[in-house]
Amino acid sequence: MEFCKAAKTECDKIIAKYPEKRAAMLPVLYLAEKEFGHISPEVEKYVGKLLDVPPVKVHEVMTFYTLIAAKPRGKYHFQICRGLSCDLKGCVKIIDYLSEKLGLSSDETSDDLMYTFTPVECLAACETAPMMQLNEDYYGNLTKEKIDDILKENS
Amino acid sequence: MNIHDKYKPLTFWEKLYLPAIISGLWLTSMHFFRNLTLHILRALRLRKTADGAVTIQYPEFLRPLFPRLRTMHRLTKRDDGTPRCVACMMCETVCPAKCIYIIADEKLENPEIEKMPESFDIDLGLCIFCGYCVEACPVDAIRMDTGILEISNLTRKGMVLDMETMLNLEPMQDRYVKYTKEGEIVSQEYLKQDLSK
Amino acid sequence: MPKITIDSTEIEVEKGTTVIQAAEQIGIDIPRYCYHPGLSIVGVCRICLVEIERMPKLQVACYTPVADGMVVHTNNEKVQQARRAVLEFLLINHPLDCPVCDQAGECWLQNFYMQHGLYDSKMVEDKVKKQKALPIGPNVMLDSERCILCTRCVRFCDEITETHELGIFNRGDHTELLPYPGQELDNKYSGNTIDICPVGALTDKDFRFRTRVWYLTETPSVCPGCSTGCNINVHHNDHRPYKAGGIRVSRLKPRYNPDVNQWWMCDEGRYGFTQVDADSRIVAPQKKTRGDWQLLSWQDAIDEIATKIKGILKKHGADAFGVILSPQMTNEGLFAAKRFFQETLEVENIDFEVVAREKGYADDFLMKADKNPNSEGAKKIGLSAVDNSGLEVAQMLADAKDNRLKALYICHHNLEKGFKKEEVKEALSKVDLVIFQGTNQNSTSNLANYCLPSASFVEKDGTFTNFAGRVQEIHKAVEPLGESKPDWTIFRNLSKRLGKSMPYFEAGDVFNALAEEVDAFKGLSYEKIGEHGVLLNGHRASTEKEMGALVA
Amino acid sequence: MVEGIGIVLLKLAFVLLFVLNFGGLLTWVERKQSALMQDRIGANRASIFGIRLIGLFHTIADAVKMFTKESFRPVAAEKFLFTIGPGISVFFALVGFAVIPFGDVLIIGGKEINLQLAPLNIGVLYLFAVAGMAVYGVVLGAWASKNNFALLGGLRASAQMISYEVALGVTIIGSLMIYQTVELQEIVRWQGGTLWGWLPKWGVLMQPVGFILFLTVGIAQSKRVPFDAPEGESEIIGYFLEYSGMGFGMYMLTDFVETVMISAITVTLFLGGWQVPYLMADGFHFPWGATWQLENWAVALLQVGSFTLKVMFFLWLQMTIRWTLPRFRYDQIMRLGWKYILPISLVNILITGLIITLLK
Repeated sequence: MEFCKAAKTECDKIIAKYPEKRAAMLPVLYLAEKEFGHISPEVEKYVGKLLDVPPVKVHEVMTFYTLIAAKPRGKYHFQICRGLSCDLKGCVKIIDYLSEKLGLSSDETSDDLMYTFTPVECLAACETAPMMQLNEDYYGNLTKEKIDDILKENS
Repeated sequence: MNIHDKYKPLTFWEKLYLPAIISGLWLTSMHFFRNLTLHILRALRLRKTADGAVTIQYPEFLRPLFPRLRTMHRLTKRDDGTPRCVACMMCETVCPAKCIYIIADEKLENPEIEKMPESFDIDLGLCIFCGYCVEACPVDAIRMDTGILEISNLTRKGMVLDMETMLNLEPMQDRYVKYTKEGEIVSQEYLKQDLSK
Repeated sequence: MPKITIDSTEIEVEKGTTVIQAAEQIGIDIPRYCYHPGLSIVGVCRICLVEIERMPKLQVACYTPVADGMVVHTNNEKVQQARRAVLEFLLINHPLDCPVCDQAGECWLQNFYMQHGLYDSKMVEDKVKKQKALPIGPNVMLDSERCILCTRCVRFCDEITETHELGIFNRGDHTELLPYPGQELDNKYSGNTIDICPVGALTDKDFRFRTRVWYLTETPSVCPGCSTGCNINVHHNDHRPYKAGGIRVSRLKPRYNPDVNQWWMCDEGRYGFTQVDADSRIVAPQKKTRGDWQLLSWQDAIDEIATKIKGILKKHGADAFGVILSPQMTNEGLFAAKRFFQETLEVENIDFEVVAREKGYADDFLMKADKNPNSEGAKKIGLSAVDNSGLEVAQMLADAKDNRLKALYICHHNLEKGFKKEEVKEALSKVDLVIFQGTNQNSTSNLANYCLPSASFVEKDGTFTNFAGRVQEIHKAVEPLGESKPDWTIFRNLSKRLGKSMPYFEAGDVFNALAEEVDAFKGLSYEKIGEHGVLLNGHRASTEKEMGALVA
Repeated sequence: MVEGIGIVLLKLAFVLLFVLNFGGLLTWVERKQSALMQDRIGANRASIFGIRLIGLFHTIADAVKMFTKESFRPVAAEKFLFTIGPGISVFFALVGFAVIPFGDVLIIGGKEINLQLAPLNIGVLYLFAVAGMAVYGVVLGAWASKNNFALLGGLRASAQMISYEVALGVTIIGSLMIYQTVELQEIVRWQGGTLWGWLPKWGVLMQPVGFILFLTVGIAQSKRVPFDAPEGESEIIGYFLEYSGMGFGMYMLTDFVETVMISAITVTLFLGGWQVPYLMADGFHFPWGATWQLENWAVALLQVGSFTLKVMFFLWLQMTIRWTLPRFRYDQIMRLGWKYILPISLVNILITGLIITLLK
C-alpha cells in the first residue's frame, strides 16, 4: 500500500512544514483517509513508516479522533447533530426518521458502501437547528420532508 | 489524698480474724441449709417453685441463643449456588488464631467473579470464635450464625470444617430464640423442651 | 546550582533537576503514578501537584525543573485538597475489586487513598465497564478497568525495550490501554511492566491468585539466570506455607542497582526460579545400588564416598580423578572445592566450563549468552583447566571412555547440554565412581553412583561474580529443602573426613579466606560487599556502564 | 487366743470400713456440699441403669477411673520412691486410727471388748509420731517426680507440716495437763464427768482456746484449703503433679482420710469422744435426778453413734471452712504458725498450769 505519486508529493509537502516529522500526523492521516477511504492497519503501518513512528502511535491518534475513519465509509456520510440546541428543536425525531429511512443504526455503513449514518456532537450551526452535515455540506432547519428531498437528491 | 489514708488500721477485734471467719461461715452455711431444705422439699413434692440451685440442666434444657451470638461458621452462597467468597484472604489475614486456610482458584468463565476459593478450611480446634473473619469479609461470605455450639470430634482432622460443609449449613433456627422487638425473651418454653426425646 | 526550599528545608541541586527529584534527595516523598526515574517524564497523572510560591496554580512536581529561589510546599492544605480531587477523579471509573485484585497490598491507589483520599464518593453514575482479565501476553494479564492511564508501561515498551506493543486508545472515559491490534506483549522484558504498574491493571499470570502480597517476605539476592547478575528481591511465603501447594518462592522482583540492572530484569530470570521447588530436587544423599536409588544419611554418604575416593587415589593416583565444577556454584562453593580437591586430595584435573551446544539468547541490554551467574568468579579463582594444567572437561570424558579415569566428581552440570547424549553415557558408564552434587536431578545425575543434595540459590548465603567482575551477595531466604546443604559445607565436611579440616562456619568465613588467597579478590571482605556489590581488582566501572548504554 | 485375734480383726475391719467409706464419701460430700453452698446442683450425672442417686455413683465412677487410668511415670523419676510415695502417705494417714476409741466397753457373752483398736498407753504421742511420718509420703513423692513444681510443692508441704507439728503438740498440752493422761480411752472417760453436777466436762469447755488452736493446726496439717499452699493448683499444681491413676488417687484419699483423722482426734480430745451427756455405763443419769436404765449393747450403740455424729459434724465444719475461706499466702501460713499459734498456745499452757495449781 502506497500513496500515488501526486499524494506522495502532497505528503512530502505537508511533512516539510513541520520541524518534527511526527507533528505532521494529523494532516497526513487526513490525506491518507482521502486517498484510501479509511485508515486500515496497513495504512497505519505505512503512515508510521512515512513519519518514523511506530504504528501503535498512529493507532492512538486515529482512535482519539472520531473524524478519522477506521472503517470504510459510504459515499454519502450523514453526520446529524444531537447537540443541545438541535435536541431542543426536536432532532431526536429527525434522527430516528433518517435512521429508519436509511435502515442504519448509529455508526453504521450500508453494505453497498453508499451511506454512513453518524449522530455527532455540536457542529456549531445552532442557528439553523436541527441540522446535519452531509459530506462537506451543512443542511439546516431540517424537517422530515426536507430529509426526503435530500435523500432523493443524493441517491 | 495521702495514699496511707486508704488503709484503716485494723482493730483488735478485726485482727483476730475469727469474727470475720465466723460471719463468712455463717453466710455459706445459711446457703447450705436453705438449699438443702429446698432440695428436700422438692424431692418430697412439698414445694414446686423456688429451686435450690440456679443450674440449667444442659443438654436436657437449653438456654436461648441471642442472634448476635458467634457460633459455628457457615459460608453464604450466590443465587446460583456458588460460594460468595472471592478468596480475598481478608479473614485469613485478620484471623488471630490462624485457623483459616484458603486456596484461591481462577474462574475465567465469569469475569465478574474472576476469583473463588478452591478450598476453604477452618480448623475449629484452633478457632477462638472472635468473629473477626465476619467483620473483615468485604462480600458477606462468612457468617457465624448457625447456632451450633456443640463442636467436638475424636480426631484433630475432624475439627476442620471444609467448604462443602460450611456452604450447606443453615442460619440459626427460630426455636432457639423467642424475643420481643425490644430483645426481651417472649417465653421460657425452651426450658421445658427436652431435646433428648 | 539552583538553591530551592522544599517544605522549609533548603537544598542546592543540579540544574535540570525536577522538583520531585529534589524532594527525594531530602527524603520528602511526593505521591506519584506516572513518574518513574527510569522513564521519560510525561506528567499525566497529576497526583504529584505541589504548590510553588509565586506561581498562580499548583504545579506537577515531576515535570517542573527547579529554579533558583523556588519555595515549594509539598503537603499543605491546598496540595492535599488537590490530591484528594485527583484521586477522586482517578477513582471515578476504578472498580472496587480490591478483594480479588493481586495488587492489593502494594497498590499505590490504595495507599494514597488511605493517606490522602478517604472521601465518600459523590458519583451516582454507573462505572464504565471495560475488559477484565484479558491476557495480553505470555506473562501479563490486563484489567482495563483498573488502569489509571499513567502510561508507564507504554513508555517502558517505547523507551526501554523499544518494541512499541502498547498504546492508549480512544478518548475520554473510554480511553483504554491495549496492545496494538494483532500484537502481544511478548518482549523479553515484559514482566517489568507489571512491576512498574502502580495499580492492578497489569498483573502477573504466574503469580495470579497464588497468595496475597502481605504474606510475602523480601530477601535481597542476585538472579542466577545469566552472567549479568541482576539484583533481585526473592519474595517468599513464610506466613502461610500451605499456599500454592507448598511452593515456597512466590516470585522474583528486580532490585534497584544503578550499576547493573537499574530497575529491570528479564522474563527469563524472573520466571526461572521454578527449579527451586521442583519435584526434581534432590532432597537427601542417595546411592545407586543395582540400578535403584537408595537414601543415605549424610554421615554414611560422606563416610562411603571418602572411603571410595581414598581407595581410588591410592590405587590409581590423582591422575585418575576428574573434577567438573560448575559456574552455577557460588564463589564460596568454588573456593571450598578448590581447597578440597587441590589441597586435600591433590587432584589436578579440575575444570568448570562446559560450553553449551545451543547458544543462549543474548541481547545488548541485560541478557547474556552465558547462562551461569559465576563464570567470571570461577575463572578468577583459578578453576579452569589451563590454570591447573589438568584436563579439560572434553578430555576428561575422552579419558573416561578409554578407561584412564577412574573417578569423576560432577557439580550441578547437565553434561548433555555440552556433549552428545551417547558420549556422556558411554564415558560415565566406564568410570568406577561418579559423584554428582547438585540441586536438581538431570540426565547426568541419573548416571552417577552417588548424588549429594546441594542447596539452591535461595537457600544459602554466598556471592556471585558477574561478567564484569562485580561481586554481589545472595542471601538465604528459605531453609534448605530436605537434607540439602550449601556446596561449601559439603566440601568442608568431606575434607574433614579425609583428614584436613577447614575452619569455615558460615559463607562469610569462606569468602574472607578466598579474599586472602586469590589475587583478584584481595582487599575485599564479606562485610564490604554491601547491597550493590563491589568490583574485583582490575575491573573498571566503565565496562559495566557500557553494558547499560541502552538504558541511558 | 484365736478368739482375741478374731475380735481384733473384727474391730480392724470396722474401723477401716468406717474410715475408708468416710474418705470415699467425702469426695461426694465435697462436691455436693460446695454445690449447695453456691446455689448449684453439683455432680449428678453418673448413673447405673438410669438411677442417679443424687450423684453418689460418682464416688464409684471416680474409683473405677483411678484404677483403670494409665499410671504414668516420668522417665527421670526415681522409680522406687515414686512408686511407694503415695503408699507411705496413705499408710500413715490410716494407722493413726488405731488408738482412737470409738466406744467404751461392749460386753458380749461375758467378754469385755474395749472399743478401741490399740489401747496404747502412749496414745497421743503415737498419734503425733504417725502424723509426723505423714510428711515423708509427700516429700518423697514430690522429690522422686523429678519435677521442679512438684519439688516446690513438696518443700512447701514439709515446711508447713513440720512448722505446724510443733504447734500441734503444744496446743494440746493444756488439755493433757487437765486430763493427766495421754491414753486416749482414759481421756475420753475423763470427759464423762460433769462440772457443778450438770455441765459435761468436755475438753472444749475446759480448754476453749486450745480447741480453736488445735482445730486450726489440724486443718493446716491436712493441707487443705485455706492451708493448701503445697498443692496451690493455680500456681504450682503441687507435690502430686506427676502422679496419675491410682498414685494420684492415693494422695487424694490421704487428704480425705486426714480430714476424717483430724475430726476424730478433735472429737476425742475436745468433744468427749464417744461420750453422750449424762450417759453412764448402765444408762442415763440426768442432773435433775431422773434415770433411764439401758442394756450394755444399747449404751455401746449410743456411744458409737455419738462418736460418728460428732465426727460428721466436724467433717461438715471442715468442708464449710474449705469452701468459705480463700487460700493463705505462704508467708501468712508461716507467720500464723510460728508467731501467733505457737506463742498463744504457750501462754495457754501457762494459764492452765496457773489455774490447776490454784485449784489444788
